[in-house]
Amino acid sequence: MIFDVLIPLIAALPLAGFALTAVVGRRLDKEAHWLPVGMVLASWVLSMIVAFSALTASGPFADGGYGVKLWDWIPAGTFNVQAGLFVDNLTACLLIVVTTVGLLVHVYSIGYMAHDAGYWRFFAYLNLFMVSMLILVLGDSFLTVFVAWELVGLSSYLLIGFWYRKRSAALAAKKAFIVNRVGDVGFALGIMAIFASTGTLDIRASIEHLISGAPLAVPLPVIALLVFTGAVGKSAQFPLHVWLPDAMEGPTPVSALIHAATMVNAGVYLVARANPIFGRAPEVMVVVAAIGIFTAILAASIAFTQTDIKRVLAYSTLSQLGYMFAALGVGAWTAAIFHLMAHGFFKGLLFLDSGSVIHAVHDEQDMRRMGGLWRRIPITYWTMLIGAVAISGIPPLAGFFSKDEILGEAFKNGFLWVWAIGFVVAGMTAFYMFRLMGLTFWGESRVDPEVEPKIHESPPAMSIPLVLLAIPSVLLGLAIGFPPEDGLLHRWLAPVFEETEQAMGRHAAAYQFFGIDGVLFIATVGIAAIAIVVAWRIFGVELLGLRLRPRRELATDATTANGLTRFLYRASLNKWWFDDLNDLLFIRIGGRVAMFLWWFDRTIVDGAVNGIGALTGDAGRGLRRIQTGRVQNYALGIALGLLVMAGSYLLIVGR
Amino acid sequence: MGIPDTIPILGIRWEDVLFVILAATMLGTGLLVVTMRDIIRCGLAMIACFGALSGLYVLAGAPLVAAAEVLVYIGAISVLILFAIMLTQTKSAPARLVFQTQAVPAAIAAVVLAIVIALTVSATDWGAVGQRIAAGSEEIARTLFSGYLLPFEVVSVLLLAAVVGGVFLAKQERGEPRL
Amino acid sequence: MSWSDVATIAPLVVAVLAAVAVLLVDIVLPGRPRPAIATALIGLAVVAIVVLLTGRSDSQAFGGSYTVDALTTFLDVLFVAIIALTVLFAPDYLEPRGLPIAEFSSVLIFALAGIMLISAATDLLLLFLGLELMVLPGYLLVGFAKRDPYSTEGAIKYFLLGSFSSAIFLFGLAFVWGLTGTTRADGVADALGQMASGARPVSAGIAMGLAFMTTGVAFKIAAVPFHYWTPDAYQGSPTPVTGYLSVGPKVGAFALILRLFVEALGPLRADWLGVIFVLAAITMTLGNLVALTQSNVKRMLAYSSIAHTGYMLVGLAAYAAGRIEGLEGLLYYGAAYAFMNLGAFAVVAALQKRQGVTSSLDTFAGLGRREPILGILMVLFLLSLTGIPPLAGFFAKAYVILAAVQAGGTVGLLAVIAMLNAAAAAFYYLRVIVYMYMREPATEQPALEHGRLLWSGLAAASVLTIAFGLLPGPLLDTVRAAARAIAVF
Amino acid sequence: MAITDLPLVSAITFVPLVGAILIAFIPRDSVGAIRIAALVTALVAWVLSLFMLLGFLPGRPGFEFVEVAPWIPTFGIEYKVGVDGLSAVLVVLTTTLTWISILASFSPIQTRVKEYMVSFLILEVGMIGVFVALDLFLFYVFWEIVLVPMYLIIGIWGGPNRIYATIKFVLYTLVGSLLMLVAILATAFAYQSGHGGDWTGAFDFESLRAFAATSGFADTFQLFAFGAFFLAFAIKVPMFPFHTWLPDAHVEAPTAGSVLLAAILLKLGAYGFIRFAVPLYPSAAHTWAPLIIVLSLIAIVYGAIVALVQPDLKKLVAYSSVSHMGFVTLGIFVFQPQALQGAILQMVNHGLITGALFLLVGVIYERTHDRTIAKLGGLSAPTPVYAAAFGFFVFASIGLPGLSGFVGEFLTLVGTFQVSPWAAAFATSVMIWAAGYLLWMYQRMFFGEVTDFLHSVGHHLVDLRPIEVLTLVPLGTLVVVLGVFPGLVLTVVSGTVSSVLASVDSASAVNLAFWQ
Amino acid sequence: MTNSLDAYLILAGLLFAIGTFGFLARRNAISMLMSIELMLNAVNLSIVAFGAFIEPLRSQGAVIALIVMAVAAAEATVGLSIVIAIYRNKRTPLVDEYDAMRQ
Repeated sequence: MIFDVLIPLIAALPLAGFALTAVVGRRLDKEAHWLPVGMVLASWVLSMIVAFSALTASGPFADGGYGVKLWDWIPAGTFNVQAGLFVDNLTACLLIVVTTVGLLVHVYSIGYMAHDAGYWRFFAYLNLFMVSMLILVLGDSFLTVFVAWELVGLSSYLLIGFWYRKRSAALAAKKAFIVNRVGDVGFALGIMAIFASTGTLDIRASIEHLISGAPLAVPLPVIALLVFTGAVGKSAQFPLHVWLPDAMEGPTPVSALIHAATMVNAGVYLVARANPIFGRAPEVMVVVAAIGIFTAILAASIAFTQTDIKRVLAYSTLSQLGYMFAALGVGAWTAAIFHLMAHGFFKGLLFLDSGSVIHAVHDEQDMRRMGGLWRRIPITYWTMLIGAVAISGIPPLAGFFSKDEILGEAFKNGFLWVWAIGFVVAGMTAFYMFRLMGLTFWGESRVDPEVEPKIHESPPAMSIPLVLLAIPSVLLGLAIGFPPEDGLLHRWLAPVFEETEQAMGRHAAAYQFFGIDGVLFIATVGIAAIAIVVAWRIFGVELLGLRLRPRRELATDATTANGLTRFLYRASLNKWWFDDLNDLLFIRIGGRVAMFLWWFDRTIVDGAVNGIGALTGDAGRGLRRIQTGRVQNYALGIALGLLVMAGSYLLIVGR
Repeated sequence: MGIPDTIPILGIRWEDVLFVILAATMLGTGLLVVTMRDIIRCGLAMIACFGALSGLYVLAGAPLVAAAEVLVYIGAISVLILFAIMLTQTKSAPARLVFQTQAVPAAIAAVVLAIVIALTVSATDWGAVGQRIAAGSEEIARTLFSGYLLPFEVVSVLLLAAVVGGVFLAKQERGEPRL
Repeated sequence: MSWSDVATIAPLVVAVLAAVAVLLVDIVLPGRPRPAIATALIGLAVVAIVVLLTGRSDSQAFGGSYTVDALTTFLDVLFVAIIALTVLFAPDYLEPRGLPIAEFSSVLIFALAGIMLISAATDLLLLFLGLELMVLPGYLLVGFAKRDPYSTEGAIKYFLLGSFSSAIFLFGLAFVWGLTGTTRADGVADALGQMASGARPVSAGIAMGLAFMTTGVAFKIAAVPFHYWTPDAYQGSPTPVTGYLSVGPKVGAFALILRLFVEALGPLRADWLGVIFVLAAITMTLGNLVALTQSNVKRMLAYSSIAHTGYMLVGLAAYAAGRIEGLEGLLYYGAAYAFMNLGAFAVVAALQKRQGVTSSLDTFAGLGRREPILGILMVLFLLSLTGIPPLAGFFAKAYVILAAVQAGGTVGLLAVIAMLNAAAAAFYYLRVIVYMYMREPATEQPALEHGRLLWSGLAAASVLTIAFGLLPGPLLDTVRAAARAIAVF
Repeated sequence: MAITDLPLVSAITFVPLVGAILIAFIPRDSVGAIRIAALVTALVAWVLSLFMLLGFLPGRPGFEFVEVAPWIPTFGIEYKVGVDGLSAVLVVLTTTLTWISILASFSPIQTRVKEYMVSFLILEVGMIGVFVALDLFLFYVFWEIVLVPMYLIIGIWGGPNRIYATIKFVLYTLVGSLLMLVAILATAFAYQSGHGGDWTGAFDFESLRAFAATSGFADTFQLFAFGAFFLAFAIKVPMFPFHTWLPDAHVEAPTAGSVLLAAILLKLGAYGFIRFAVPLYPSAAHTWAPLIIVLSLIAIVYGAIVALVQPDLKKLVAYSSVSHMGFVTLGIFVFQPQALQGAILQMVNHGLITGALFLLVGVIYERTHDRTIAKLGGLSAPTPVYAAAFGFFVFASIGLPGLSGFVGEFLTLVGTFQVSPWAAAFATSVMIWAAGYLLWMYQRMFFGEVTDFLHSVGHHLVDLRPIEVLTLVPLGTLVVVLGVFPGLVLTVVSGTVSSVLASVDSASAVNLAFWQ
Repeated sequence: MTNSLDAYLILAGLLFAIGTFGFLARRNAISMLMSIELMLNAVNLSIVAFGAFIEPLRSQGAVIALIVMAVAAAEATVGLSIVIAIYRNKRTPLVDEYDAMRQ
């Protein structure tokens, strides 16, 4: 069977790329990109073949997917985990996003990283990430997924900390890894719970067992909650969202690939993958929805005031991921995956654009030192504008279809509160995106005068991927999401989610444009449009030839106002003080606890040991004093001993 | 044998009187030995003590032992000790304290020891206690050379070893200060 | 007295003759060490041969007051070996100090006669005489370096306290004799057996006699609280004498215990068990605790020897509680201890070949580098003393512990106490190794030339120390036979 | 003649002794010859052990390559050695790390090379002996033999405070092991009493196990005997709160000493639990298990948290050992097949990973003569290969899947989860702590700008030398191989696992109800 | 009455105690030696007394007493030689000044 080779090759090729580059990359120097990029390209081709076969349900995929078993990984008696890969339609969708964005980011990096000393290292890491991410979506057992889960964490760590000399980068890398680990603990426990309940870790087999109604060692909601914890960590949802903005310390292609388009979606993928479990744990679904939508509004509120271009995008990513979880929580499985794919493309695009901007202004990331760039870097500008429109949810771009579907299903599935918050967030999204556009591309230039003359458009290696990414950002929605709720994607994913949706008893009515769906449509688009206009008013966005003098004072008013406005402004600026809270909890208090335990170890535990030793020595020193050196003292001792001895014997004998 | 067994008026047996006198002498001189300041007088008191002791041996019906006591202790050991006293007598020595600082505890210990022994002795049934019987020299000799031949020979080896070592230790090496 | 009597005591006679012969050789060839040493060693060899010949069959002499059995033979061979090793170790120490080897050897062999007498005596009076014959040469040997104030100080302390304890012992002996009516061990045992079985009353006098005798014996084996003489006498003695003193009179005194307590006083086992238990516990504990604080190796080993007394007493206690393994363990311990301890002191003595070298720990600094072979040997002996397998000290310790465990109950507690002690003891033994290998000396000194006798003695001691641990079989069989000879159940 | 007729186990055990004796006769100035001889000896033992592993039939619960010879027949003590899966794996681990350690000592050890190499080879004898001894007395002999060379290695070639550390190590270990001796003797005696006073087989592990299986040992007796064994093994492992000798010993020990201390010596205790304590005293093992599990959990988290604030690299790794070994004891005493297999795998992994970490610490110490983390920084730039190697083993230690550390820990946790989810949850939290202290250390060492201190080291600060790479590559390879194919170990030890668990009757699993 | 075994034994005990006191309390080495002689004589007295009053011990008593005397003589010889040797070194017979070795 050809797929027995193809599927493993998808992951194996980047692995080979990583291994070879790691060994010989240093010698290849500036040519180091050929091997990794080639491998990813090959991998992309294979992925496309596999995805096409799967989505068309041709060949071996006819029966809902096809799996390959590689070897007995952990043969520990009843605990027998096989290393195996499995492709179904969900995996295929993810494969498309991962390999496509991955390939384009690889290409983009050729230009972006061209002058970096660690050129070969960067490509080695990127390939490592590709391997990990591909295994994550391909893995056929929870443990395999967990392996990849950790490996993407490792790649993320390596890439965030790529510029290790920067202390902030090193700290951010560590923070990302550790915060992720918090979630991983939950995921790991979830896997243990699954094994304890089902005796297997094969995803399909264990899920089948879990939903069969057989008695379980661990209640289903608990398992779902534990698995969700893992997703929360990896997808940076509240309260484990703190690592993602810091992760922007990594090179921008990394932010695009890992922290926007692929890895952070792993949580969404995991929940979607485990949809039968979640579907039977409605209480957990509410938690998922709540955390998702809360993260969405929280992140959006922070994005309002950030001045670092990448951070705005990072918070935007958080917010959009929140949308996805909200979708999962309300049972809009397909919509979540839809948004995942769309977001993967347009957020990848936005990040690469921001990288292009940063490149152009010589590694400046502060938007207060940009402005008026649109004429200088037109490709970047236009592609980024496409991305911004897409994310704002303006039809007919990709973001509109997915977002509209999420909000629509939330409303129709009875999660009015989710819809309401999501609705507000939609407006906020459009606002902060156009704030970004305004500050970056329009108005007068605030660029450092020294840099000003050197601003230039990026090389083709960078600009071509931008263009290529802009295409799906525009067309994806129309291609697979239209007509609403009955697009291609819905048909693809129906085998994956159908059963759960039936179990949840939600038979969505047909899409009624001239009904509730139409109203929601208008509302969503409307608030986005209003937000864009407001941003335009404040930040001088020039849109479709309309130009307005920026009224930045409206923004500055907020910073100087009193009362609630001021509080909100400060909260947004300080990211709702989460970093300070963590600092207090983990660095100051946690550090004190650790120091205390160390003190305890030295003084009490070891002190007891040394104390016994010292006590022994003291006893010896005390006892040696009876050796006075004088015979008569000795004799008296003997005489007293004799008397005691006599007394003892008299007592013993007289007994 | 004209002397009666008892003192006429008091009705106390002569032997008892003698015993008491000898015992008192022995204990008294013994105490002097351990308490007197002048060590030479201590030595002399010890000779007196041993004399009284040999008297007691006679009373106990062991004249041979009594004779040996006089010969060995008074004749040999005491003289040896007196010689040693002379040899080691420094001019400054007598002014010093006789007793250790622990004389009082020592006294208490000794008294307790004496009491314990006395109580034990009186609490013990010594079995077939008969009247005093004097053992004849001939009998002693027979015992010595039959049952106690080996001990007798060992004693000679012991004395030989003591003499060999004692001579080595006490003899003056060349270049050593005279005593 | 018959010829068979003479034949039975032949080893004793030969030993005395050997002692006299050494003196005579010295008179004929004055001031020449070699002939004296040769005579002594040949004499000891003859003694050993005669012991083995006599020991081929059990016999008694002098009306049962002198017994040759497996125990006698085992102890005699052991003692001859101890004395022979001491003679081998002595010249390197004595000659530079101008001390005569002839008198030394002669007096030593007189002591051997005393110990051999103890090992064979089944008569209280003979036991006392053997004891005196063993310790009197000991007093002299401690003071043998008569111009050394430490040596004479040690001697007078040892002598005064020793005589004191002898008097105490004798007083107890008199009481027991008076109450049992005989000095023969079997007779005493019979009489006490009747008392133990209730046929005759156990009187206060017996208690007093036991108390006085236990005190006397406890003094000789250096059990706490009668150990005071040990550190001072050991430290003051010329080092080869210390080595001898730490094993000869100690194991000799244990032989006395075997003949006196195990044989004669055996029926009162239950009575002296408690006392031995307490003595064992406090002896090993005090010995080890104080040894921890010593900075003088000889003094440290003195305290260590006190501790080893405690371990041996554990075996005795186990025996008293009804396990013959206790006795076997005690004997095994004695043999193992003898060679490892002699070896350790021999190394100290070898270092002191250069006059003025003290036995403080600093002397050992850098020894491992300066004299590698001596260093390795010292490590071997110290590890054996610590009880690290597979060396003699380990198996010996395991043996007495096994006995205590078998005895169970309260005596089993002794096993735990002993092991905790052994752990503490490791500190001071290992500290010597610290000095030898992990500290550098203040002043670098050249290596010394050591005599061939010393090397051969060390070789013998180390081989036995290893052999008794690695291949305990032969010695094991011997001590089992020896224990069976006297154990009564 | 079949392969099993050869005295292969004895050969593996005593080849290093022969080598040590031969080295003793090489003149002390021929340092090169001494080093080569030691390395060759260790390699011979290694090859023999690999041969044994290949010839070993996996999955069978019994002992293979058994050799018996009477030793002290009076007490039924025999020279009896043999291997089962567990022993075989650990013997190979020992021989592997020994030659690596010897190779790693070539450059750092310049004084008293002869004594050093002899000590190392004798240490190897003791370690292998412990793993192959099937007679309790013989086991104890080897157990104690291990102490002496390690005492010398730390004491002679160690750091400034080496004497304190080495004496603490020896005394602490002795306290436990001497009480274990009492328990061994008592066990043998109990067997002898149970067999009409016949000592035959009283020290033989197999006959004792059979006797224990028939409930030969009284419950009360088991409690005390197990207690003594527990103390000895807990100190060796070391379990909280008996662990404080470990940081001191590690800090002072020379690099190779640390390697063997962490990689093998700590395993002796865990091996003792699996081989002796649990099968011989099954009822006591059940009684003691809750306490041991709690101590293990404390060790896991406590060790990790204390490691967070260690200023000294070696201390940090030492405390991480406490934490990691906590998994081993946890895995043993939940009496679950996965957990026990995980514990054994964890033993191997910890040996490889921590051994490698100590080698790596030794590399920087050799160059800078300092291990204070605060003084290091930015090492990635001047020494990239070193940084990569260090990073690799740091992530292995964190338990990154794909590397060996993960599988052992995860299996342990899975087994634990089935007994007590709360215990498993508590232990799993170490995933966070471990990442915390290791990554923080890694960040401080390798990221940021090169510190002034390192600048002052100047040209001594070179990247890994070929010989150092040579010591690390086998370990790294094994870490990857065992991460991807842990079955290599798991199948070999499965026989041991089933026989051990059969003896404790895991069906009546530990009663942890009081805290569930 | 007084002339009984008990009386002799108590007398011996008292002499023994006196000797013990002397040994414990006196500073001069020779005084201590004399005290020991007193103790040995006390033992001898008890031995003779046993021999005198207990029939089976009749002849043994004297023999043992004689042998003990000889032992005492040997001890005295050794003791005095040691005293002389140490006097050469320390120039004092007072034992409480012999405390170079302690603890």
